[in-house]
Amino acid sequence: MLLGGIAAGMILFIVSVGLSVTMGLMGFVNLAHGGFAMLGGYAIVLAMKHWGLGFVTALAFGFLATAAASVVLERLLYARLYRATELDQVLFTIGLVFIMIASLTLRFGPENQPLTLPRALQGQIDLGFVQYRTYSLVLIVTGIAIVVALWLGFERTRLGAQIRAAVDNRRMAESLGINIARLFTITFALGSGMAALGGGLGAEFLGLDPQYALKYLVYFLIVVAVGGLGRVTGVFFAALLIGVLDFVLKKYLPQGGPMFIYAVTIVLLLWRPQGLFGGKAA
Amino acid sequence: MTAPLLETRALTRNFGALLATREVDFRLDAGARHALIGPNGAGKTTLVNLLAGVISPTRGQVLLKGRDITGVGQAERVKLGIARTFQINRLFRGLSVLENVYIAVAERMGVAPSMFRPAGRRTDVVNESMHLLDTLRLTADAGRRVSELPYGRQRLVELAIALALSPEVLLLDEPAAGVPSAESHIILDAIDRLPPEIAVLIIDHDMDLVFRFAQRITVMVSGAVFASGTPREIGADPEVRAVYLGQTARG
Amino acid sequence: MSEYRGGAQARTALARRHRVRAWEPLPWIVALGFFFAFPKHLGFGTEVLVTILFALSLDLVLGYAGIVTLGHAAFFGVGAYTVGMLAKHGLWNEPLTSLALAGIVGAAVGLGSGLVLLRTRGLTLLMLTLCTMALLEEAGNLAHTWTGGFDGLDSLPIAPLLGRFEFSPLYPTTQYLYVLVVLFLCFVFVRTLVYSPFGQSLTGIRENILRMPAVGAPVPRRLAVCYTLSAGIAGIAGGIWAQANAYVNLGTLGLDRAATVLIMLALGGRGRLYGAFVGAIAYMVLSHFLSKIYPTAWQLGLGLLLVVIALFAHNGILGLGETVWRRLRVSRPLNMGAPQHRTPNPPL
Amino acid sequence: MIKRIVALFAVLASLATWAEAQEVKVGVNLPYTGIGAEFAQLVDRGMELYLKLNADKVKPYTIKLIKRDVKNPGGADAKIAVQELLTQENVDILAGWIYSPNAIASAPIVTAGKKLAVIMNAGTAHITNMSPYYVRTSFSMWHAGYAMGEATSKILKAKTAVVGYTDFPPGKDSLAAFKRSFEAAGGKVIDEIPMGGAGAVPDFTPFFQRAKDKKPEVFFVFVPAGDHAAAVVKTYAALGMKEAGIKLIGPGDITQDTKLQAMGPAAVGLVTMHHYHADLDNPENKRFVAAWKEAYGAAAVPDFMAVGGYDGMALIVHVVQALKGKVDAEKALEAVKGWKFASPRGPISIDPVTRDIVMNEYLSEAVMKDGRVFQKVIGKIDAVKDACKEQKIGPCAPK
Repeated sequence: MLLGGIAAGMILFIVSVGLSVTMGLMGFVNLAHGGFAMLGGYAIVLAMKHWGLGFVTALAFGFLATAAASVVLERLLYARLYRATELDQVLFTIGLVFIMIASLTLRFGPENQPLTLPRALQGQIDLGFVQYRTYSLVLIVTGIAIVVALWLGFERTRLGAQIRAAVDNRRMAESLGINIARLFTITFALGSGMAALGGGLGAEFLGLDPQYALKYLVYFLIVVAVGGLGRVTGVFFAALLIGVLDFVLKKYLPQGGPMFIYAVTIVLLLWRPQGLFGGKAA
Repeated sequence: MTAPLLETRALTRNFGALLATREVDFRLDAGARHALIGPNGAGKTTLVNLLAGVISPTRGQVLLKGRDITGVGQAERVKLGIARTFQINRLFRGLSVLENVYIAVAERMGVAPSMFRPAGRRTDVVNESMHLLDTLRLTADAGRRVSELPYGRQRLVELAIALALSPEVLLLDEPAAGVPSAESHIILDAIDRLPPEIAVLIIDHDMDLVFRFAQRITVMVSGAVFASGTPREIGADPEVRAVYLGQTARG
Repeated sequence: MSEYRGGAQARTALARRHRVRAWEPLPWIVALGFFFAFPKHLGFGTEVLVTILFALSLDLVLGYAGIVTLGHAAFFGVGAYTVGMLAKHGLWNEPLTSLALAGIVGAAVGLGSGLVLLRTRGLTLLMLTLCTMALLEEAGNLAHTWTGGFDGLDSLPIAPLLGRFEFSPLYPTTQYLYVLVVLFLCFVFVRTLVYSPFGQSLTGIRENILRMPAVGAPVPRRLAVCYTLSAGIAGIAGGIWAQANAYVNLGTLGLDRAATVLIMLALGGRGRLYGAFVGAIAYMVLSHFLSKIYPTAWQLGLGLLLVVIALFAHNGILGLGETVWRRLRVSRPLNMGAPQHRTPNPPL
Repeated sequence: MIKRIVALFAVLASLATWAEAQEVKVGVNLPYTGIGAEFAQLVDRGMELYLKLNADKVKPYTIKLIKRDVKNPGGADAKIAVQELLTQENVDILAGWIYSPNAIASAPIVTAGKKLAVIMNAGTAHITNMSPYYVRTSFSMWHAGYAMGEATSKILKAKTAVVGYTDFPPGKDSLAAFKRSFEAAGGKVIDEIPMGGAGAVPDFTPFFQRAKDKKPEVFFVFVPAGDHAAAVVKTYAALGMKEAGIKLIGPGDITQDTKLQAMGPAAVGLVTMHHYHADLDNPENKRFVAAWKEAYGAAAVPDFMAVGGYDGMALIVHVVQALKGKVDAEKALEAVKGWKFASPRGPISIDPVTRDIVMNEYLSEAVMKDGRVFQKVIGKIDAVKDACKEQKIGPCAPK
C-alpha cells in the first residue's frame, strides 16, 4: 500500500524539480521557491473559485501566471544576485517569502484557501484488487507524465541539452556560446511554473494558506539536497524515496513523528554529500 | 645516486573514462629549475594537484625524499615542504596583502592555533611577513586590500603566500597567466630571484620564460610524459617540435 | 605613498587593530543606562541581550569562518534544556555552575556535529545543520517525560544568583544585569579570539577556503574548533535564556529562532563583532514596535528590508556605515577597523 | 488666592482619578501574525463584537483593549507581551491566550503581576492550576473528550475505537480524556496514532490508512481546528472510511464552523461533541450569529473560538461593573466565581473551585440541509465541568 506515499512523492517532485534545476544551473539558493508554489496554488484555487475555471484550465493558468511573474522577478532582482554570496541569496529569498506571505495575508486573509476538486476526482476508485483514493492515482499518473515529459525535454531538446551542459560545466557552456542568462530565465520560469502546478495539485493534501511558503520549504529542500542539484531523475527518485519513506514510517511507526525523515536525510547526505544522483559540487 | 627530492612512480589518475595522467614517472631534484610543458589538457595541472595532494592518484606513488607520501593530505604536505601557487588566483581577497602573507607565515610557524594573543602582537610573524613582502617588492602595497591591486601584483601575492611557507619544493602553475605583458616582467624577475635551494617546478606556456628559467624540461602529452631533458635537448627534439612547439599558439 | 610608509602603516594597522577604540565602551554604557532609564522594559531588554549573545556566537562561525548554517538554534536549545532539565528535575539549580554546564554541553554537541557535518558545504551543509536541529527538536518532543514535550518545562526553580539575588519574573532586574555581565565576558572572549592568529586564520577560511589547505592549515579541525566554541557560547545564551525566563520549550530549538538570528546578523553586519549588537537591537526594536502598530506590516517591512539589504547593502547596517565613513575619509588606509568581510561581487 | 488654586487643583486631581477609574485597560495577547493569525482574528472579533453589542452594559466605564502580538506558540514572545502589558501599560485585566504553551509560560508572570487573567482559548486542562489568577472562558480538552467517550459508548453504542491525535499537549489531553471515559463505559481503544505536530498540516493519509486497517467502529480524531481539521475530513472521505463503516468522531475542532462549508458533503455524517457551533438553536446564538454576519460580512461565521472571546469579554464587563471600574485582582476573583451568563453556547458559569468554565456539551451530527452542511444536535449534556480537575488526574490535581 505505497500508493499514498508515491502520490505524496509526486507532489514533492513537481514542486522541487524546478528548484533543483535552477539551483544546479546558477548555484542560486532560492528559498522563495515554495513561495512560487504558493502563489501558483492561490492563482489556481482562486481562478476556480471566482472565475469558475475548470481544474485543468486553472492549472494551466496558474502555471502561466506564475511563470510570467517569476520572469519579472528574475530579470529585475534575482539577476543582480547571481554572483553574490550564498548568504545574500538566502536573505534575499527569505525576504521575498516574507513579502509574499504578508501580501497574501493582507489581500486574502490568513485562512486556508480550500481546493474543490472536480467531482470525478473525489472519492475512491476500484482497481479490481483494491479500492484506492482516486486523486492519489491521478497525481501518480500526472507525476509520471511530467517526469517523462521533462526527461524527454532534457534529453531530446536543444534547450535540455544546453541546460545539462550548463549544469555540468558552466564555463564550458558559456565558451560554447550558450547564453546562460537567457537559459536561466527560461528554466527559472519553467521551474516556477512547475512549482505553481505542484502548489495547485498538492493543495488537496497540503492545504494552501500564506504560511505554505515556509511550512513545506524544508521538505522541498530535503528532496533537492538528496536528489542532487540539477538532476531531474535524481529529484524524481529522491521525491519518491522521501514520500514513500515518510508515508511508511508514519503509518507503521507514528510515534517517531517526522524524526525519521530528518535522520534519513542526514545519513543520506553524509553518505553522498552531492545527493544520491548529483555529481557536481554543491 | 641519491634519492630525488620529489618523485612519482607510475602515477595515474582517471576521471571517469578520462585518463588525466597515465603512468607518470617524474623526478624533481633539490634546487632544480624544472619546467613542465605540454598542450592544453595534457594533464599538467592534474600532475601538480597530485603532487600537492589536492587529489589522490588512482594508481601509483608520490615520494618525498624517498618517503611514500601518496596518502598524505594537502595540508600535511605543506608541512613537509611542498608549496604551490594556482593558475587562477586563490587569494584572501578581502584582506590586506600583509594579512594574506601573515596567514601563511602563522601557519608555518605553528602560531595559527593560538587564540589569546592579538595577531598584531606576534612581531615574529609580522616581521617575517614584512621581510618577505620586501623581497618581493610588495612593501608599499602591504596595507592595501588584495582585491584593489592590479592583477600583476595580485600574482605576486599569490607567489608570496607560497614562499611564506618556506618550501623545499615550489610548484608554480602558470605564474604569469593572465598578467598583461607590460607587467609580466615583475613576475619573471621574482621567479629569477627565488632562493636557489628551493626546487621549483613551473608550468607555463610562455616558451621564453620556460627556456630562460629551466634547467630541465618535461613535456607531457595526453596525460603521459612525452619527453624529458635539458632545454637544449628538448628544443632540438624533432618529435617535441612536431607535437608541441610547432603548434604552440602562445609564446 | 613611499614604500617605507606603506609598509609601516600596514604594520601599525595590524599591530593596533585589536586595541580598544574610543567608542567601544559606548554600547555598555548605553546598556547600563537602559537599566536605569527604562526599568519597565527590562524584560524586553533582557531578551535583547540574550539575542545579542546568540547572534555573537553565530557571527563567529558565519561572519568570521564563513559557514552558513541554518541550525544554530540547536546549541541554544541544548543549552536551554541543560539548565531546564537540571532545575526541573531537582538535580541542580545553582545559576553559574549550570550556566557553565550549558556551555559545555552546547560545545560538546557542537564538536560532535561539527566533526561530522563541516566536511560538506553549500546547500548540503545548510540542510544537514537544519535537519540536525529538527532532529533534536523532534527528539525533545518525543522525550516529553524529560523535556516536557511541546509544553516545555515551566516555573523552573532557579536558585538566587550568588545565593542572594532572586530572579523576579515580573521585574527582571537581576536577570538583566546578570545577562549583561555574561554577555560582556563572552564578548571579550570572542573579541580576543577574532583578533588572534586563530581568528586571522578563520578569516582566511572565509575568504578562500580552497587556499587554506595549500598554506598547510588543517581546515576541518580549525572549523570544528570554531564551531565548538561558537556552539558553547550559543549554549550559554540558551542556558541564560532559560534561567532568565525560568522556562524552556521546544521553540528554543526551532527553525524560527535559527533563521531569525541569521537575519539579525545579516541586518547588523556579519564579521564585525558589533553587527550582532546592531542587528539584534534593530530587528527586535523594529519588530516590537512595528508589530504593535500593525502586525502584518512588520512582516512586509522585514521582507522589504531583507531584499534591500541583500541587493544593496551586503554587509548590513554596519557595512553601510563603514562605507559612508570610508567615503568621508578616503585617504585612510585599510584595516583600521575589524577584519573586513569579503567584498561583495558586483552585480552582473 | 492660594487657597483657591489649591482647591482648583484638588478638583482637577479628583476629576483625573475619576476619569482614570472610568477606563479599564485590558491587555490582550494573541498571535496576530503567523500560523495562529486566523485564530487570533476570531477571538479578537469575538471580544470586539461583545463590546459593540453591549455598549450600554459597559457604561459608565470604558474598556480599552491593548493588543499585543505573541506571534507563535513559543512561549517567549507571549511572556514578554504579558510582562510588558503589566509593567508598561499597567493593564487592569489580562486576556487572550490561543496556545497552551503561551499560557503555561505566562503563568509565573500572571501570578507575580496579580491581575485577573482571562484565558479565551488555550485548552490544556491543568493550565488553570498554574496561576490563581487564571480564569477560563473557553474550554478544557477534557470537556469534549470526556463527554465524547461516554457518549460514544452509550449513545453511539460503539465498542471499539481508534484514536488519532495531533502530537502536542491538547491532543494528548484529548486522547486521555476520551480513553478514560470510553473504557470506563465498557469500550476499548484499540490503537492510538500520533499524527504529526501542530505546526504544519501533515498529509493524513498514512495515519488514516493505519486506522482503517484496524477496522474500529469509530475513529476519534483530535486535531487543532483550522486547516488540520479541513484536511482530516478530506482524507476521511477520500479513503472511503465512511463506506468501510468507520464513523469519524471527535471534539468540535474537526467541524470548526469557519471550515465546515468548505468541507462540503464530505463532512456529512461526522459526529462531534462540543460546547458550541454556529447552528445551535437558542436566542442568544441567533442574535450572536446575525450580529457577526452583519459586522464581518455575510460569508463570515463565528465558531467556538469566537465565543471564547465573546464570553470572555462578557466576564470582563461583569467584573468591571461588579467592582465599579476599580479592578482589584482578589476582588475580581470573588466576582468571577459563580458568575452566570446566557452565552450563545447556552448557560455558562465559572466553577468557583477551579475557575474553569461550566457549560453544556452538545453531541451533533453533520447533515445536509438547504444545500449547506448543518450541525444537528442529537444529544446534550448539561453543566459539564472539567473532568480532569474533577477527578484530579495527573497535573490537574491541585498543587
